[in-house]
Order: sequence, then C-alpha cells, then structure tokens
Amino acid sequence: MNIILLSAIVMVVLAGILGAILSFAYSKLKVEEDPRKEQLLNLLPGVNCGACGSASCADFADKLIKGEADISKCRISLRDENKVTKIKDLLKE
Amino acid sequence: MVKELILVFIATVLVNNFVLKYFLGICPFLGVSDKLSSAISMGFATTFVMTITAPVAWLINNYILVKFNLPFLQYVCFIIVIASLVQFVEMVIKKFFPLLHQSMGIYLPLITTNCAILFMTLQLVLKDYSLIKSMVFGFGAGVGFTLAITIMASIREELKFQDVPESLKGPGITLIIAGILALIFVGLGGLIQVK
Amino acid sequence: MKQSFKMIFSLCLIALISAVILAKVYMITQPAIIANEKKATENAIYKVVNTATSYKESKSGQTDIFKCYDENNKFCGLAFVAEGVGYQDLIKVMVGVSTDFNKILAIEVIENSETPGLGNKIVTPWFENQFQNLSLQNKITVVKVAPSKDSEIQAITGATISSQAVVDIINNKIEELKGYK
Amino acid sequence: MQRTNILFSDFIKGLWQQNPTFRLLIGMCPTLAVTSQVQNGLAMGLATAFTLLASSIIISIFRNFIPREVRIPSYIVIIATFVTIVSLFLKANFPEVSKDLGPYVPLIIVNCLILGRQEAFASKNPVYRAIADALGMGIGFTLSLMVLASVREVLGMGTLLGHQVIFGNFRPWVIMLTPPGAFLTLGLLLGLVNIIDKAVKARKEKK
Repeated sequence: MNIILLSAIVMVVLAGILGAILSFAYSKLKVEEDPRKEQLLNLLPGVNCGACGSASCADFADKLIKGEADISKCRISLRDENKVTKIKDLLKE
Repeated sequence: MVKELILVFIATVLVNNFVLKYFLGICPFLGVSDKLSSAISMGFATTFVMTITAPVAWLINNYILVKFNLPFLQYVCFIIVIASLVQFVEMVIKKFFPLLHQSMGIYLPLITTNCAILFMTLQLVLKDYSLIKSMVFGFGAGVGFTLAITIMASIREELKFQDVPESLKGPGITLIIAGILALIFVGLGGLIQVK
Repeated sequence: MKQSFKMIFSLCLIALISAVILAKVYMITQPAIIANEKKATENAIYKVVNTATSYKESKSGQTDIFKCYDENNKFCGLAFVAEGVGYQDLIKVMVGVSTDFNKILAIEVIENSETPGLGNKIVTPWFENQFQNLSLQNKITVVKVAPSKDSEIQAITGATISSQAVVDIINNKIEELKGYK
Repeated sequence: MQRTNILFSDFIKGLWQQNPTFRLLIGMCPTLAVTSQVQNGLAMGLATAFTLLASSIIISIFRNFIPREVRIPSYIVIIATFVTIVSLFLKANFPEVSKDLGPYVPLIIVNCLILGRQEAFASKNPVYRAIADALGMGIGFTLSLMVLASVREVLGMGTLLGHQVIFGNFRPWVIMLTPPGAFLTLGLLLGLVNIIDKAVKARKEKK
C-alpha cells in the first residue's frame, strides 16, 4: 500500500485513540480545584520543565498559592513582564 | 540471561549515567536539586515513569513502526503517545489516588519535556533491546538519574553555608560541581563492556 | 459533547497533516540517505583492499562479505565489517583479507566513540597500519612492547582496552567466517 | 513605526537580556552535549532555530483553533514533525554532521526552549511578533552554543572550525572534549556573563 496512505492511517488512528482517551478523561475525571489555580495555570507556561525547582507547573501553582515559592523562579515566564504582574495581582487577592 | 540484565543495569546506572555522561535531564537537575527531599521524590517519580515508558515505547516500535516499516514516524509516534498517556495517567491518579498524587503524581507532567525519557526510548530502539532488557534499561536510567540528583542535592544543601563567589551563585556553582562529579564518573568508565 | 469532538478532531487533523508531510519528505530524502551509506562503505572497502575497483556483495550467515575485483576483473580480496564493544561503546572495523583468507590486507576503524585523545587513537594510521600483511595462521595478540612475531601488534599507550577490543573484534569475526570459502 | 520597534525589541531580547542559555538557563541538554566542536554547535543551533521558527509560525497561525486541553500534545506533534524533517535533511545532505550530532537531534523536540516559547509567546501573539521572537531566541541560542563550542574546541583540540589555531608545542586539554569539560566550561562562562552584566549595570547607574 502506498507509504503516504499507510502512515496517514497509522497516525490518524493513533491520534484518534489518544484524543478519545483524553476527552473521556477531561469530561469524567474533572476534579474541583481552587479557581485561582485554574487562572494561574493559564498564565504559567505549562511546559513542566522543572527549572523552577518544582516538578510541574501545577505543583508550582500550588506553591505560589501557599506562598512557598516566588514567581521569579519560573524562568520562562520571566520574559513577559505584564504576565508576571498579572500573576502577582492574582496572588494578592 | 539474568547476568546480562544485571550488567545492563549497573552499566546504565554507573558507567553510562544519564545525567553525568549523556547530559540529560539537566533542567530538573539544576532546578530541583537544592532540596534533598524534593530531589529524592523527583528521582523516584522519574524512575517509576521511565520503567513504565520503556515497555510502551518498545511495544509502539515493534508493533507499529517495524511492522508497517515506517521508520520516519518514530519521533512523532513516541512523543504523541508519551504526551497523551502522561496527561491521562496524571488525571487518573489525581482523581482516584489524591494522596499518591501529592507525593508522586505531580512529577508526571515532567515526562513530556524531559530529555532523559525521550533519549531512553530512542536508545532502547537503537540498541534493539528485548522487552525485559528495555524495562531494566529504563529502570537503570531512572536510578542513575536519582543517584546523580541526590548526590548533587546533598552537596548543594551544604553549599548554603559556604561563601560562593557572587557571580557563581546558583547555576554557576552547580555546573562546576556537576563537572567534578562527571570527572569521578569518568573514572568508572570501562567498568563493564556491554552493548 | 461538542468540546470532546473538537479535541479529537484537532488532534487527528494535526496527526494526519504531519503524517502526510513526513511521508513525502521521507520519500524525497530516502534515495540520498541510502546513497550516502553505500558511498561510505564503498570508500572503506576500496581503502582496505586497495587494488580493488569493483565489488560484489554476498552473505555468509549474518555478515555481508564483499568480494573485490581489481581493474582486469581478477578476484583480489575480501572485505567485511566486524563490530563489537570497546572501552566506551560500539566499535566497527572494516577488514580486508587476502583471497585465501590467511593474510590481512588492511583494516579501517569506521565507527567508534572511544574516549577522545586516548581510546580514539585507534583511528590513527600508526595503529591501523600495524595490521597490514598480518598473518592469520594463529590469533592476533596485543603486546606492550615492539612486536616480535608476525601476528602481534603494539597497543596504544594508555589505551590498552581499546587496542585489545579492536583485536578481539577482528579475531572473533575471522573465527566466525572460517568456514566461508 | 510603533510596530517595528516592538518587533525590534522582541528580536533583541532574545540575544542578550533573555539569552536562552546564559540568562534563562533553558535548553541545556544539547548545549552541553554537542559543543565539543564549533561545526556541531552551529549545526545544532541552526536546527533548533529552524524548528523554533517554523513551529512558532504554525502555532501562532492556528493558536485559536487548537483547544486548550490538547494544546501540549498538539504543539509537541508539530515540533516533532519539523524535527524529523530537519533530521532527514541532515542525514541526506550532511551525513558526517548528522552522525556527530547523533542522538541529540531528536532531543530538540523536548528542548524546554522551544515548547516554552510556543506556550509562553507564540500561542498568545500574532504571527509577525512570533517570528521576531523566534528569530531572536534562535540566533541567541546559536550564538551562545558557538561561544561555548569555540572555547571547548580551541582548548580541547587547538583548532577552530577545523583549522589549526594554536601552534607551537601546545598540548590540547583533552578534558575539554569530555563531559566534565562541558560542565566546567559552562559553569565558568555563566560566572563570566554575570560579571559582565554587573559591570554594564554599574556603568549605566553612573550615567
């Protein structure tokens, strides 16, 4: 079978299965959380590179809310001054 | 057979250490290793994750890529499955095991952007290990990562009380210490000759 | 329900586009990649069997053996790749032997990742030329001092493991191909 | 006029104030691994810059169509596609460079620099800003790789881009080509960058 068709089928099937699993998980496994964490997660890069000392952005957001960590430790979002100020106001509330 | 597995394990932990010889997982290595407790839990989580990713990668490679002879899809297939599985497993653990999520689950998203894990999956395909050997290789890679990160964390905790030159504070001195550690691990080279 | 459909659809669309693009690029670059590999092996073959101008591939068990012919198409030697683990990682050696399999014409280390400055000295002409016209009657051995017998070679100072590894790799492959005629 | 100086500031940021290797300290794995020769450092830098630029353009064009929940897997697939294209291109046209870079080419996919840029910048700004930012970061990354690679190659082999640079009986520092050398050189370079930065700030205050 022509290689383009074969690779297209393999990838679409794979993406379909994974997409279905993810969408099922999003609808069924919703866990209620502190609303601020949701907003924080949208502001943080979400790259989970671990450079801030905590393992993932979600973990870093928890620490930010508890006040254990400081936004300056997240090196990627340092680039964006207005984002940093937005995060700081969010935490002040 | 078991002898071979032990050799592969020791070679991956000591001789071909993922952090100090192949420069992998440097972002978490620099970032997280200033506290021993978080270093250890990150090490265990990474080891756990590597041990389950290795067989998954082996299955994808043998039953999809090799069977349909599509070598060029290797990177895309591995990374899409790893990224999606990670998101799914993390949600499952967050929903059903909140306690486990607190200690280990938070490290799961780390897998998608961790060089060590992708490198490990590509190496076990390149060296075309069997399923069992791939798992031992993944487990050894994780233990090697944990070893390097815990040694570094304990040194850095001592470092807080030493006077480090102003400009080297933080990542600078960590890299220099990592250089000395790498020098020690070079001494272990040639300990075991295994493919 | 609409949200989950949108998720699956976008993931599949991206996967589809990427698969088609990759297949196309793979088909375009594949001939060039195969040509590169072929040229690399060819250069090595002509280096170890220097009188050869053409070669024919044949198999013995797992290994490919290249039968070499010189300009007036006379069978002038055999070449094959021997590989094994050295001090650090894999070492690949292209070995050229005489037609009657009892003398090494020359060798060339085509791939190694030994320690820079020490182990990777196995690639230097000084080390590789020692193997020229080495007799294969008995096993090749490594000595620290100047070689006396005609099946001995001198190890590189400070890299005995790598030198020994190259010799072992060649010995094992010669042993394996003993039956081939 | 106002638009061009935003673009210019986006571009310049990547070169110095927010240089990925020396200031943001992200994307360290390839930086340490392939910089034993300037040629490899340059190839890795350009490959990363191309992937960053290409995926920034695509992601910033489709930023509104990709649903929030599957954004990380989708971005990673786009980046992985471009990395595979680069890897096939290198194998076809520059076989020796591709062999030298070896297993580190696919690691561009999980390079925190690229995914970090997509998430933090490209997925929230229009295309022309994403291009300027990607160019700035890409070139900044390539330059820092070449600085590190030239230090290691000159000391480790006495050559620069293959040509003999140091003459006389100079015994090359073989350690520079091994992993410890990479860690030590980068650590000291970071210290140097901090010293230069402090000096520049001090002079600015004096003005």
